[in-house]
Amino acid sequence: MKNSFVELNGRQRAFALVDENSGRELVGPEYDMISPHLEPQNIVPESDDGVILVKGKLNGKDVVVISIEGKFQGGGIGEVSGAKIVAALEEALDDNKNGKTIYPIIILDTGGVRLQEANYGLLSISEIQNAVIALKKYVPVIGLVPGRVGSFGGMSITSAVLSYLITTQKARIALNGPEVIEQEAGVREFDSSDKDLIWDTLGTRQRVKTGIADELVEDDVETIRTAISAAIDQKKDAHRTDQADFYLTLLDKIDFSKPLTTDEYRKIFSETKAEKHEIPVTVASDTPGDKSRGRLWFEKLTGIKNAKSEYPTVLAAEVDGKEYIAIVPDKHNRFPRVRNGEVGLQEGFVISKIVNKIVDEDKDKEVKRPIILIVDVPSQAYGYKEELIGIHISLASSAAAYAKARQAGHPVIDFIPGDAVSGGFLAHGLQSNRMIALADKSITIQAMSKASAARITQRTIAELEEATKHVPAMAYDIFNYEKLGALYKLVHDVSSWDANDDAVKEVHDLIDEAIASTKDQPTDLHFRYETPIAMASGRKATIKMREMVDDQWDK
Amino acid sequence: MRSLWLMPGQGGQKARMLAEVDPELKAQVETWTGVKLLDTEEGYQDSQQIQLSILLLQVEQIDQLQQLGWQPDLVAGHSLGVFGAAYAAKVIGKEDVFKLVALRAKLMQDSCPAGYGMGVIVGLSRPAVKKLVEQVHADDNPVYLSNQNAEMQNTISGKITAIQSVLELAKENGAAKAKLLKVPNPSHSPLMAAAAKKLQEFLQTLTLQAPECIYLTNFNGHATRKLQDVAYDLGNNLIHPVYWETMMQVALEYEPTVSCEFSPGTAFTRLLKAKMDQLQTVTLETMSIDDADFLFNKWEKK
Amino acid sequence: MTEERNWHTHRDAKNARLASASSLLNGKFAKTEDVVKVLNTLIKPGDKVVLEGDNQKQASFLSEALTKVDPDQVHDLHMIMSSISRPEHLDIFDLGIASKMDFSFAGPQSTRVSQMIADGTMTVGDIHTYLELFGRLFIDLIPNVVLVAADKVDREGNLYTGFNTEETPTIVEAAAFHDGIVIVQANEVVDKLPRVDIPADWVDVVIPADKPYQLEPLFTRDPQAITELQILMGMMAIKGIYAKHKVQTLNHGVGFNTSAIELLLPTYGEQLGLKGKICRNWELNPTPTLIPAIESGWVESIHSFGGEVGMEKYIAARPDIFFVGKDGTMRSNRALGQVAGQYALDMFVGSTLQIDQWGNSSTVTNGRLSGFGGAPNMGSNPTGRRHSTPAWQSLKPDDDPLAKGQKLVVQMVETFGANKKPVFVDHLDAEEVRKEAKLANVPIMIYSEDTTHIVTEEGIAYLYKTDSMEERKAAIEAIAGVTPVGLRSDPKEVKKLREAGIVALPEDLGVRREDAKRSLLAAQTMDDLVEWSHGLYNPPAKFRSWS
Amino acid sequence: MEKLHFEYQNSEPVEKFAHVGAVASGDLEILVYPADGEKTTLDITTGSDGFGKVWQNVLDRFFARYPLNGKFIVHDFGATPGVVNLRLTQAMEVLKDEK
Repeated sequence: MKNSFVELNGRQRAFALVDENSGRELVGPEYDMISPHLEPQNIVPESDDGVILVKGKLNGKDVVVISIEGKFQGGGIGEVSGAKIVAALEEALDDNKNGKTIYPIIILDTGGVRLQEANYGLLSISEIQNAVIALKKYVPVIGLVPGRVGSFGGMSITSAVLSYLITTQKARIALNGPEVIEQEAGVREFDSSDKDLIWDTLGTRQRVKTGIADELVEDDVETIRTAISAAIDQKKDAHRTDQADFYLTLLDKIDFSKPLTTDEYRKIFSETKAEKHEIPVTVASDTPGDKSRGRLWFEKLTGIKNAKSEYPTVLAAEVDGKEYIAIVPDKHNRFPRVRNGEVGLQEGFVISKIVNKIVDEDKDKEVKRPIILIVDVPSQAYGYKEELIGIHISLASSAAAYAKARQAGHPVIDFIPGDAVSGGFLAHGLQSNRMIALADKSITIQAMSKASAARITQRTIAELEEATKHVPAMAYDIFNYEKLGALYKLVHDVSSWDANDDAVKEVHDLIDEAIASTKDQPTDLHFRYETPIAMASGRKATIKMREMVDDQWDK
Repeated sequence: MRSLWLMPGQGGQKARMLAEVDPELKAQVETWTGVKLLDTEEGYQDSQQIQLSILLLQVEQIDQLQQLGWQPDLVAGHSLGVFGAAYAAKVIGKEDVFKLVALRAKLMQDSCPAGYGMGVIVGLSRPAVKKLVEQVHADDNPVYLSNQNAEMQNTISGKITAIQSVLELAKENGAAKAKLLKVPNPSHSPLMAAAAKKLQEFLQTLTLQAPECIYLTNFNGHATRKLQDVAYDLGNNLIHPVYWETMMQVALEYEPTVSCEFSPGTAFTRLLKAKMDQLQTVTLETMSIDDADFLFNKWEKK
Repeated sequence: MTEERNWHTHRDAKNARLASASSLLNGKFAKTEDVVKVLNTLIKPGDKVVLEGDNQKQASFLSEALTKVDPDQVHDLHMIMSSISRPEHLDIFDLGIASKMDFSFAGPQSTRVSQMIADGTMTVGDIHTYLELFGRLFIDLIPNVVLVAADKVDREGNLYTGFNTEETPTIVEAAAFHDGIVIVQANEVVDKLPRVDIPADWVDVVIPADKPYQLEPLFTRDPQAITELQILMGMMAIKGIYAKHKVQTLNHGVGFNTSAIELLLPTYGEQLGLKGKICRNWELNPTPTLIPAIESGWVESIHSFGGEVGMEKYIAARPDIFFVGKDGTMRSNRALGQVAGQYALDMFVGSTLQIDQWGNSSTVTNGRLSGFGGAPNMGSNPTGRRHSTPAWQSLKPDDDPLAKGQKLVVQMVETFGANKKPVFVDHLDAEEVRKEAKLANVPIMIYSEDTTHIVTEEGIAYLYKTDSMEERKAAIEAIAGVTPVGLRSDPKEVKKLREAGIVALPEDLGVRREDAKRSLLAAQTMDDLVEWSHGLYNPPAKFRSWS
Repeated sequence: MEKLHFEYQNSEPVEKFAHVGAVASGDLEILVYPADGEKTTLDITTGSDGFGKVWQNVLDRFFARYPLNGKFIVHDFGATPGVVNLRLTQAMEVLKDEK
């Protein structure tokens, strides 16, 4: 008889993966490290905040299992749970750097960002991705998506940066949940009540055939242990974020104005062979592009008038030894879901190629080129085809490229004159080591639109707005965002739509200052915990959790 | 496909909810009723504004769906919602229904003595609430058991002092929630008899047709195809409890496969889905008519 | 000398009716499109009509047609139905076609039934148990017309009812041998039947149906929905009742509590070494959750009241266990099943919506007159029975030389049901319903005197061991949680009852609550059941799991 | 959400930490520590408002049968009284096992 893994709760799952009596839980429930952000929103917390860390052995090898409890708040990542994961991964990284091999295993049963702590969730998830990417230089980082919840949202982007993804047929993997797509793009785009359609599209039986997960195993504890063990032993790596040419080739073949069934897509996928794509640099032109804050500032900062690119939504050019990258709207784009500047299928792959090329070119240089991200992303693209193909791989590709660039020593600096929302922000912005933002009321910075967030958390928009008043992490404006402590600078005398000469000069100076500030500094994302605001209030719970994991790591 | 159309009553109104309503229809309603529809927060302090605006929303949605060829097999309206339900069942014409509701709202406003209202009790069964109401009710301090919204959610109507006594008792007896509602009338109780009488008189002057589908009555929670039952419901639901829970039980016994909740709100769909998860649901509050049409077509094929 | 009495008026009347319909008939066969005309002609005002509404199978083509007959011609029918299942079963009352009803079960239509009784649209003869109703078809409710459903019919009119035979032969027999008219809707007309379930000789009219009769999978429970509380109760029941009394022959009611037990037999039961010692012979619908126990060798035989959608192939492949014809399909029979259920079993285990302070239980709640079907047959002690099985004997008082044993009748309930409503109440809603519907009897499903055990998440009350009503009440209070009834429980009294073995908590039984986990279920999903059945079980669409 | 606090005088001291359950829909988690002082204390955070009386009843009944003297922290996500009692008695079992 099978011994179901899926039936187990998060803690049981973590202990089920390690050899009998070898497991030790870190920062367990007895510490009652609840999220400080839930009770103020009238939500019942959990003593482990939905993440369980167990150090132990798997077939004799040292492992740390990070298990997300899907039953608590849909497995959403908040500040405390996120910090717990990041801390464990960074401890494992240190061990591996010091020659103590330990293999991280992540059990993903998660809806992604915990919407009640949205901006913390986004920060944490980018920090998790950063740590995973750093770890992969030493050990494979194995992911397991056992199911019921599956893997959604920002954590699906994380799933794409993992070395190898094992799953059962009880799971679904997607960036945007069906309800969110229905809310954002309408029921005709994706009918969230049509279970056949949803499982055919997002279910793992489809996903392993189309490169989104690597191995489908039976829901049985021993089978899963064996599969993970084999993946570790054989150092399996799907290189999922290194497939830009393959996906750009595949995307060239698909007509986005026509329907596409899951079967048809499987066929296209299996027949596609990667062709090399060159990404030409952005040039000046005579015709103005569609207006956006991102385009405005790209053109002003680079001096390129009416900037025009082969891939019209991605502007990228090197000026004065700095690479500027922006994602912009394109009213007539052949991908209908990115026409307002959303980050879609093509954008992430294109950016990853641009950034990887820079890293490659500077590989042997002492001083690495700074990369400046101009951030104005209203969201990721919400669409059926986006999910079918796996938009999260695209977003993961650019996030991974930025992270690798930073880790290689490139200053990666955000300049935020526009919106910074959700998966768009994870793909283009959150892997930076310094963020400069304009103190402009027009900026929205969040994980999900209010309508969708209300639907998913089963609150009214009025209730949601009430919650944002008390909890900075829930807020939608840059002023509250500043309270989290992640910003390098909030610029008060420049406004988003007014890029006058003085303003441009000021921003240039700030960027240079930010670049200089990275000199001889760690290439990780710790800056965010170390600002005065972060230490005094914004990341207090994060810092506390990091200390506790550190205390308990070696015992 | 067997469809159940649900028409909510007051409560979900909000400013600018008429923003996308056909201006011609709106103007026509204003002409018929002599009431200028403000569609503002201040406007919705007024019962006539609320009732006519909600009806307008529902009538437009009904017209649009019916023009696309969709007809209900069952209709159910909650309180004010009965008028939309009767209109959807082709019992009453468009002009008449607006005039009738304008009068109803006015009568309710006029019959609004200070110190009367409604309360809601969650977590006690209807017989349990009934016992508490009987303990408190007196001729000079009247309170009645009114709407049955769900099995464990009932309202009471009457004098505020009496309502408050019942709410206190309810809390002592383990109610999860017991609070006063922001309603200025003791609706759905015998205290509305005078208003109901005048409404009834006006109804006599209208030409009504037998319903073309099954109509679920507020006043006793029955399914009917008889004109007299519908007419009675339109004229008298003010003096009777709305037996919503019973209406929904009965509706489900007709084995609908699809429900469609008209604006405003989505609460009834949630309650219904909890009873029968196989039901396919549409909520026009969150979906366009085109979306509804798309889904109906898809479900009809199955 | 008086004129000699005509002793065959019924036969004459039947012949006259059939003659008047002759233009619509070709032999026994009528055309699908003539169904309303046939009914209009053959049914007369005031007739006693059995319309086949079973638990699962519905003569839906005929019931829909019956709503379309002319109420001026056909009215005041006295309907006799074991189950009121479809809206049109009641529409005929709204339309004035029928006026009186004798029935057993009305679960799917219970609100409208209550309303129709209250407003006089329907008068009720009686609310019967299945056996009473079947019995009275041969005593004083002899039908004039019966409307039944068959899977297949051959050219002569022989019927194949196969897997879903249920009560069709019983109904047909009551009419066929007392000059009633037997009208059959058939899914399919064939040259050769797999087997004959009902001979053509008993059948008067056959009408091919426009679509197959409605069939509901009523006894399928998705293991995914079984909770830890149900598992705990199942563990207690297995150890504290099944094993303690060495129960061999039994029936399970429909519900997640008993599904949990079925899925615990191959795991927890096995751990306790009970295989072969308990639960060998069953009267039971073919519930999919029993598949793991069957496959693990727990079950010797199962006789079934009816079929269950999706179980056809599995059953055909297990003729040692089920009652299967030479053709390979099961034959179900509700009447014989109920006889067995009432008379031949050691134990009945069921569930209910309310239990009162004395231990009476009912599923009738305010506004819903559901009736009970077979539970009162199986959940009652047949006092005439004299049986020697260990379970029966174990309930025999030791102090009386003439004492006899008793059937185990077990109610399993959580102390609070859906909506956090208490299951244990001082007075059943049924008492109120009796007044409103002016019924002769309070609609109690299982009487206190027949109830030998109650299991809740708190523990087991061994009611058969109590000496007085006071003690019985105290035993119920001890396991009734924080319901109004349970709150009266006195801790000192509980201690005494535990010492006397009248009440057992999990620790008294050696059941660890920590072990009550879903991983203890032999199957946790529908897919697991399919796997246990070696792919032979084919779950109906509404139970399809996407994961 | 509602926060409830209860105190009891109980006789059987809790000697170590125990944890059962999860904050899942219809479920709860219970953390039990040795008592801080003389009294047994319970701090309950519950997602279902208005059930204070029911909690009192469940706890009265539980402690009458199992008079554990400890410090209890409860995070409840809408569990029925039956599930609450299951988790309380499971915590009791875990504590007794370890003795």
